[in-house]
Amino acid sequence: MAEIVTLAEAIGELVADGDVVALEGFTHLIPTAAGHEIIRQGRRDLTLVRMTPDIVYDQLIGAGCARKLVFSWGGNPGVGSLHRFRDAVQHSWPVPLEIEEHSHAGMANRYVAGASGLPFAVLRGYVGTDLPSVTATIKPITCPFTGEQLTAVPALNPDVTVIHAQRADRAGNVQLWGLLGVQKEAVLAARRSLVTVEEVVDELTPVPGAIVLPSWAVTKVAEVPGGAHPSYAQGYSERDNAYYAAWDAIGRDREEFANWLRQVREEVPA
Amino acid sequence: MAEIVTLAEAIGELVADGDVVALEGFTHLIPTAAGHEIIRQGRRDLTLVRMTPDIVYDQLIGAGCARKLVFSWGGNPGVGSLHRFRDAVQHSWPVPLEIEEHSHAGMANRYVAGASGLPFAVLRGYVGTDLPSVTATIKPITCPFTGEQLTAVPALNPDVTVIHAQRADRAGNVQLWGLLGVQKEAVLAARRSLVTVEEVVDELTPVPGAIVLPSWAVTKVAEVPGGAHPSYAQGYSERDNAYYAAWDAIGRDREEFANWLRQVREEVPA
Amino acid sequence: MTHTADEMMAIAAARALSGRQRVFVGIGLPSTAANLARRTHAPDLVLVYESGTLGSKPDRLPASIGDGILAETADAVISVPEVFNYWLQPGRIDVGFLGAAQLDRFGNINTTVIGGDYHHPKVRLPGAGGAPEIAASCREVYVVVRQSSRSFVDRVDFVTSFGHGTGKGDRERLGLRGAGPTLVITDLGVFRPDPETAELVLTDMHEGVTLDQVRAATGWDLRTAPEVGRTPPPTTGELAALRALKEASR
Amino acid sequence: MTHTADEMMAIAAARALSGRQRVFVGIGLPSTAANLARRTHAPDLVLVYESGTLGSKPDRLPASIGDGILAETADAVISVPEVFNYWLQPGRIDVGFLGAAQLDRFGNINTTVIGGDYHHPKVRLPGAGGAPEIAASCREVYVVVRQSSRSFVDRVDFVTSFGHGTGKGDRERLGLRGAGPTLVITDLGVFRPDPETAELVLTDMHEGVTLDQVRAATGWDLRTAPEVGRTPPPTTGELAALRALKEASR
Repeated sequence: MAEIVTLAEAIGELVADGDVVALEGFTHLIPTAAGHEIIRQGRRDLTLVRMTPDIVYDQLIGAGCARKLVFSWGGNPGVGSLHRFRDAVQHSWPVPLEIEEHSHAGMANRYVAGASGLPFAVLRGYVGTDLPSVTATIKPITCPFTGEQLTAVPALNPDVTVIHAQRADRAGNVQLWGLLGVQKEAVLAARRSLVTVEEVVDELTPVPGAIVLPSWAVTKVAEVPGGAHPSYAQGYSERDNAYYAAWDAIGRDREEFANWLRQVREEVPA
Repeated sequence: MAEIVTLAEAIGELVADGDVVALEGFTHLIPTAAGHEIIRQGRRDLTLVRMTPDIVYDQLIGAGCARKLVFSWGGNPGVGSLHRFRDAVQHSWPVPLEIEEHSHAGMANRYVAGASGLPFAVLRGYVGTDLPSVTATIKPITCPFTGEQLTAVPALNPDVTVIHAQRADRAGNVQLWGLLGVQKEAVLAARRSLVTVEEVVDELTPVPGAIVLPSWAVTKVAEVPGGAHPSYAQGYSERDNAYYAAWDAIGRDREEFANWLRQVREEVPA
Repeated sequence: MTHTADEMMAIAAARALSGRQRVFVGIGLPSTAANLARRTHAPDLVLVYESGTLGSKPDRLPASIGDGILAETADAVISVPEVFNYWLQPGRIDVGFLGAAQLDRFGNINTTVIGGDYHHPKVRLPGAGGAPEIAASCREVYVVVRQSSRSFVDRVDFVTSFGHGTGKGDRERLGLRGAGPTLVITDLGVFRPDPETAELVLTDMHEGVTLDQVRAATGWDLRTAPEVGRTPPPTTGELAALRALKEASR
Repeated sequence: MTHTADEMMAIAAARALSGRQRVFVGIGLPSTAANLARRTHAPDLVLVYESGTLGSKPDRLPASIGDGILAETADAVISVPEVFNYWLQPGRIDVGFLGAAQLDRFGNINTTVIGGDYHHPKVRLPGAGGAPEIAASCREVYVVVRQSSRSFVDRVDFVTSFGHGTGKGDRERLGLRGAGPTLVITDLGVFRPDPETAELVLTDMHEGVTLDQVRAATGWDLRTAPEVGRTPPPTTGELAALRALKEASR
């Protein structure tokens, strides 16, 4: 049974220094508010996992929360680079950042394996690319029936996965719709999970295209309206494209970023 | 683009003697009418594939259409045995029936591999059972990261998959809801596919829990109202439990079955 | 109220479930018992069916594993591959609730063939269905089966679903993560694996059943627990609930 | 109407798509071109986005790969694992439409690192995203990229997505099933792999572009097709449609 708590309580109880943490969301439903709370609580040495690290990961990296990033595409979508990410990779600022780099297909299948209780997944992937030469978690595997060679990647099983969803009911059942990304797999692959939601409602009325994560598959739920900003929650909010554009200047400059960080640290958590 | 045709045309064009044919449906949405049309068109030497062969497979086997059955649970659900299936396995009547026997998890994953363009799937399955000693398509596989031993099963890629769904639009996009079984995977794993539908409509309005198979992933669509009888189509019909019970006496007796067969062969196809 | 042996069996099986357990429910006797439990002392049970429903809350017994009522009353409806891969395989289910055509002294289950050999069986049964992986992956397995010397055998003719193999330690050696069959409920009594040997021993007898009766319906030299208990007879409430459930299902 | 080089590139890229082709669309230039094609001569194109949409029909350019309009106008919305496993990997997609930071003479794509070595790059790019498997599994790959001697290089610093490797036959040897890059469209012209060597050769130049210009913007000793064609300039209709699409997206 998912327990309904505040965001501060949830992060405090679920995320520890050194954890492997996935904040998933594929453009839609990115759990940004939870990322800010991790910054406020000053977590360190996290291994951050995400297919598409964007602004909130740039912020976590810039704040010095991470020692490693596992990912397949890191950028400010539609805008450009993640400057805090680049600064960490290229200049170890504020701390060195190790990277483990995959493709989307590889990362998606790593979550699928994790959700399925398997140690690895098989795909037609990476063949001919330079990725296997820099990433140890890509290996060949041979089909025992045809002899064909394919690619294996190990399961991802984060200590904690955080996602954002539209709604939960008071029992902690979670409902989300629109682009679903890899969120279900990321939650099911994790040892513990937090879902921040736009609202907690009495009843989850059916919505076309919606999926439900039963309460017993989620550790904690926190009501955080707007918790996906600047991304969006279909049916609740629009993507704040201006924020993505504005982040470029903030992220580009260490001092601008320090100002931003000071503000976030002073915010009262949701 | 799925072509909308009559059932007789669809079976005539898609199913050839000797084909590997899957008529899928997990209690719900079983494409029975399509099976009857295969009987009427006198197909022979089919390899029939299905997780849960029930009455329609008993009928196809009794009619002598099949030389092999690939399955994981064969019975008349809630009633008892499939007598035509038993007669074929135990007495080679009307023709011998080879069997390839799996578990549900294995069959489901074989379809998943087939739909995914992979030659095999990996699961935690069959361990300790006698199934690997009688089924050649179950082999061990070792995780290249952990060294753990798991089980591999080869992909299923039927020549033709047939499913029944609630609706299609005039462009051939297919919509189904309720229990979805393994139908999407079975269609995507197949070289050719037929979907019989309760009705062809102008527009597929959204339905909670529904999935859509795009027209370009389906070969042919045929409008066959009631085509899942005696199973059901959620929102259109109820399961005919009396028919399942009545089948026991028909299937049990070769002469009764012959009468049934004569009737089906004389029916005008939908 | 008087009751039948089948009713006692269903009620004893229902009593084995409690709280918020997640139960992977086979059709037939297990489904009857799980739904009875949900309607009586364990309203928060989470029923999972292999047709792809999580948290089904039917108000009658489903006529089949794919009865529409299972989908209509579920918290979530998912595909069959997903129920096996994302929900069963990783060990998310507390109890796998299975039936059996044959069960042996080490809790191995046969639902494949009886007599003869595999290719020329005396009786061809339906086959494995979901059971091999349910038996492998649930934290515990409860088996509910009508007992006779034909169904309760020394060694199953075919291991469809692995119980304790040939004894204690076999599951660990094979890397199976669930505990396997920890409870067997029949129309005569209740059996549990001996902690030392994993052999099924009689731990309780239902009301009116004698040890001789149980021995006669067991195909091996049955051992009993140091103290064999008596199953409390069905309460009026339990019987009424069971009969109402069955009545609603006609 | 006069037009910019970027407009010519988008229009030339759009023209490459036709009929009911299933197109796996990268964000940016490919998305602009694919949507333009759908709005002009190829209304039946099926646009697939890696965020999990099949058959998106946006009436403006999506601001990101996960713009809500892609889901709202799609025939089906699916999970990200499903889009890669069930739809891309088996070869159901006709054209993979990709951008590139660096592209080399054999159509290999780099979107990972430029300069230095992998661990100490001069420029850290976003990485692979969906591209490696799009390049591997689509029947053909079209690349659309702004051309300069920095982006059009003899050999990419890092092979993020495999094109033709070091020449003809490499894809077959690696067991890749798609044909790889068959068309490259830039702001200067159009390039196709030589049928004998798989080296990219210039086959068309856009209006007003000179061969010297193209050579200056190519980081290797460029070969040209026996006859280099001229891209027909944008029609009034094409330009108007492109500008309307961009206007609607502000």
